Amino acid sequence: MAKFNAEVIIEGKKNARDPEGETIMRDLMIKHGYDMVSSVRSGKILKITLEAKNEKEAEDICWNMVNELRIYNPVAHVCTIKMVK
Amino acid sequence: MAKFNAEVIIEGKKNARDPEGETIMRDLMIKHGYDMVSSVRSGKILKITLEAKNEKEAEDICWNMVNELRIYNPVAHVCTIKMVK
Amino acid sequence: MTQETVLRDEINLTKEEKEVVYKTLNREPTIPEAAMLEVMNSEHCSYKSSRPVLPKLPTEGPRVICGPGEDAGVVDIGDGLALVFKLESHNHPSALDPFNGAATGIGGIIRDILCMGARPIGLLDSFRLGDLSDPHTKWLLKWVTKGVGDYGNCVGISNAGGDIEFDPSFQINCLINVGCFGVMRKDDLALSRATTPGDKLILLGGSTGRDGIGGASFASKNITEDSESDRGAVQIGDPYMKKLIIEATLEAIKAGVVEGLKDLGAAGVTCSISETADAGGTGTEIQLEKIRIREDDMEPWEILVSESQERMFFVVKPDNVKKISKIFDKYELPYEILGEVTDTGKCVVKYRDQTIVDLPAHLLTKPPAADRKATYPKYLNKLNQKWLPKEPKDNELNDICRKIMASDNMISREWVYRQYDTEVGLHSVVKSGQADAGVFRLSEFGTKKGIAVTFDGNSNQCYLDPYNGGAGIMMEACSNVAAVGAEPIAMTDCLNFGNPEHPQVFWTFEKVVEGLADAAKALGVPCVGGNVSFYNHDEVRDVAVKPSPVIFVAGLLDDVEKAVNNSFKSPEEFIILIGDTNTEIGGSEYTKVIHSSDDGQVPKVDFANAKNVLKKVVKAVNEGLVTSSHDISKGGLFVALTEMAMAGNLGFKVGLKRIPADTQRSDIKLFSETHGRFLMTAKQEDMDKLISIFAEDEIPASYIGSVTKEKKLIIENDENQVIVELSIEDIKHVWDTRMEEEMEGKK
Amino acid sequence: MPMRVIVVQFSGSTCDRDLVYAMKDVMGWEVDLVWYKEAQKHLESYDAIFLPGGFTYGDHLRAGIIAAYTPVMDKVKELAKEGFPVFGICNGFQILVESGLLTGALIGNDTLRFSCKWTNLRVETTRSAATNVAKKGDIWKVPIAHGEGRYFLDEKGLKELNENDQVVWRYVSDDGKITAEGNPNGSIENIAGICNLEGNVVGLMPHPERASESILSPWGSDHGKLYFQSLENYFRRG
Ligand SMILES: Nc1ncnc2c1ncn2[C@@H]1O[C@H](COP(=O)(O)OP(=O)(O)O)[C@@H](O)[C@H]1O
Ligand SMILES: [Mg+2]
Repeated sequence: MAKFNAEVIIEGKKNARDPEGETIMRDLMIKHGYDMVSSVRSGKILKITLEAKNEKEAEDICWNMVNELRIYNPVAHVCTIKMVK
Repeated sequence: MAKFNAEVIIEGKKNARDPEGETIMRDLMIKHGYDMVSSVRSGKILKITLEAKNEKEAEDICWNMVNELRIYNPVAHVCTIKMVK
Repeated sequence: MTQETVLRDEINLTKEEKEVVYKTLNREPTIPEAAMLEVMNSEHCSYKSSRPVLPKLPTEGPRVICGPGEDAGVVDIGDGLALVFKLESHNHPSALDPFNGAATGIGGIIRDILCMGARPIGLLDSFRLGDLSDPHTKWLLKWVTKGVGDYGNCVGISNAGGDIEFDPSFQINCLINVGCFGVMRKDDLALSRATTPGDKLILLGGSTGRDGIGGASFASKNITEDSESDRGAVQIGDPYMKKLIIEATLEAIKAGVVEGLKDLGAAGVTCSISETADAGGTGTEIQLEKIRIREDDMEPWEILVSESQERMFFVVKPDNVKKISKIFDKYELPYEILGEVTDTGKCVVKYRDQTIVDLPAHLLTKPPAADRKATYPKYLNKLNQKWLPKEPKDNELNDICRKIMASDNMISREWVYRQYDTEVGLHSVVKSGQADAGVFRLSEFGTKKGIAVTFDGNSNQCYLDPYNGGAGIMMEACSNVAAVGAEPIAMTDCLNFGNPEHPQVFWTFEKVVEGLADAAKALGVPCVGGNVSFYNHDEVRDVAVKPSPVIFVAGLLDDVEKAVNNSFKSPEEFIILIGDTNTEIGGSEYTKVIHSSDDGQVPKVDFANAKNVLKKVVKAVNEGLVTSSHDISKGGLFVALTEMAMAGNLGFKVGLKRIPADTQRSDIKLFSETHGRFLMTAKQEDMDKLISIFAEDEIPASYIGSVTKEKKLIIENDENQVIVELSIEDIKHVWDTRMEEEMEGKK
Repeated sequence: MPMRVIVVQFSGSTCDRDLVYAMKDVMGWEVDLVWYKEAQKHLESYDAIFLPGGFTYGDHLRAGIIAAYTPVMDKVKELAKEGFPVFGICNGFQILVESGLLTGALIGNDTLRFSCKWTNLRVETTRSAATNVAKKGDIWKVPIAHGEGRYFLDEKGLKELNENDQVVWRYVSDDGKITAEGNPNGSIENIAGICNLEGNVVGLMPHPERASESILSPWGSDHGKLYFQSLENYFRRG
């Protein structure tokens, strides 16, 4: 068994408004000079450390977990998982 | 000019408590059988799309932006910025 | 002991403090002992500067059950019930990390109430910040509000009020004070003491980490840069765990299994094991490795002084340990038995079979006081108390009124208190923003009585005239609770000042305390506790904060249904002004906002009549003769009238001619901040009775005008000419929205 | 016979005692407040199950999610599917959504802030157990207190919700209109409370228990009582 690190990112679906991202965009515009920024989306990240036989298994466990425990609400969120070193 | 995507991650300092991560791990994951999980840290993520001459410039703009808007408080948080494809 | 010790010149104590330590011990302290002594001798824990001054405050009264010296004041409110309340500062942590600083401030003050055995039911908060338009101020305000809100909302304790002042002296070193109150059956009173040797010492709650460790001076030299950044990590509050601790603690008290109870705040475990031993006349012995630590490499001294949040310390009879563990287990709260009470008078700490601490408890709890010098501050010489501004022309008054209503210190605080749950608990009858004081009913505790609570401060007046400023805030806070119909019964204070080693600062401290004390005596309102925060000094600009006492006054209503708020109720009702108006505009909003001046006479409390006025106000409200009531304070008569009109969505027409005053100047009648004045509205048929209540004591009660249906503010001068005519809607719009616009970046 | 109901007390519940007070002291019902670990044994013996408001588990991850995964909720779900009446207020509504008993999601307010204020609720249907003494279009003054109360559902889901008459309350402005100004948190179509298809599971973000006595209301109203009276009526009729 070895330790693995996973990053679970939960963000709003494209069709749900993201007031936080919008506010940051607005603040940027007020502060000027940031018109190169075309979008800001906010989300939540969980950094998880877990034991598994290998990376593949670790990732599978994470996917099972986020689905089974509704770490994200599929009505409103999308979820991605990245294994990191 | 080209489009770049950046991920800004804001989390608590390494040794600071993270009651949210602790609760998610203890009351949700472990109680539902995911006892291979040994740590959960919660944080915030901003996904930014912006135009810049090159990746280096894009990253610099993001750093300026998070500092100027005080997106994080260096006393309490660490902030990392990753350029992604 | 075979422990490594700390040399005399390595320990950060004053000469006198060292003297006491070495004389008592007759040896060099060990490293953990030195750390414990340093923290317990700190200003924050030892009150070394303030201790000689605080006894000026009156602390006795028939209702007082616990005065200063316990974690919170306790007063008898009848029906077998007691009110517990306390106020505390969290200034320095909040200036650096406003969110966690304010949140853990709330966490700490809740613990103070809980550890007396009471269920905390209400919170108050006071902010002192730089100018609102400043970006740094906005950043602080945004996050302290969120800190107070997130913590209080999550533990389910309702907000009952607070106050905010904006002034450039708080630009960097902001002041964040928080208060909490709770109610309990008198029999449930729990004290922070360990009276019986053999009783067990239990630590409940969160694990212990390096949070809030200042870094003892002798130890810091060995620390590499890397560890420095992790050390003294900011304290993170955990309101969810706090909620469970509250329920578990109250359940344990109810089950009768708690002998002594102490919260862990400043100085953590050190404070708990020494104060409970000293107060109980016993000793304590603990096994340090029993404490759950969060970081493997913590040194024993760090564990002893850590200020990690969400921990409580219990003294329990051996026979009851099983019962109390069952309660803790129900809430899945971790705990451990650290050791037990002894009869040695000492605090002994063992670690891996070695004794690492062996100190007399009183050496920790009763360090020597410091002898501070006080000298008259130079800046006061420059002030001219006789100064009066040039009288404005009548046609300038509309503008002046508008400016005052839109100023930082006048505008609505709704943006802040909307973020607080003001309803949870079903207690709040008069809510934040509805009156001078918050009113809570106590039906949950089986009585129809009510509690009125208020925070008050006036840093500007305390700066310009510390004595009268101090007396003034006491009068004003008591007026706040009287205005809603409650008799003021006790107060607790939080004294925020600069560096006490600066004699001119210390002088202002002494004068403020004298002013508070004299007013408290005149009003018959005892001080049952408090807190002192020194060293509020902005190093960068080298300025101290203005002297900023904040006081928390609690009042009692016999029948909570009699409480009134400050909104006009219906047109045609009469407006009555209680009290005389004097030419007292020093430190007033008018002087500050319109004339940018520090000159003028700061309002003085009329000690001889103060108590009577309040008594009569309370009587008038309780006899049901008034439909609304408001005390006159910041901004004077004009602001008080306007606030009542805006709250009721009605107008008024008032004549200045009928105002008893020592002047004929309209501006002074409108904006003077003379204490002991109230505005009340009454139905025509109740007028005679109302006026006669005040006439008994020769207190002026003057009819000055009426409420109008037309939503206009109309004020006539002594010649019955209209000098102010404004639309309520216009004024209200700016007053309502300015803070939100500033905070939401719409400005 | 008075109503007999159970209020499930979760770890970190904050409005549990308030709800008990409103139903017991104001309404005169028999109410048991039961710790979640013990609650599942007794649920069926009551007339209805209440999930109280406030917070649970510190609202970590998302309000209501951790409570939704407690064993007692497995039992609640079973009973609800058999038609047993289940009511969620505020956090209770969030738990109902997170446990799949009600559709949609409750996400962070569009103000980005926690908000405690009195709102106007317009009764959209009297079919639900919690509105049957009201008239359609009635306006109740009831306060909210939440940070995550923005109701969200995709278009298809919304269409069904509306067609099936499952929207029970909407936030409206003082004059009874569905406007942005009357919407305190950005909820889609101003939705404040919904029920399931059968009508036996009802969730509401605002707190009727805080609006059941005139002394607690700035308006001197007690509209929250209508919520409880509706339930009484529903049960009396059987
Ligand atoms: N300004 C003050 N006026 C009156 N009593 C005070 C004042 N400051 C502190 N005290 C009292 O001194 C005691 C110690 O205060 P403190 O160390 O703040 O207690 P704790 O750390 O438990 O909150 C308390 O009982 C407090 O009420
Ligand atoms: Mg304390």
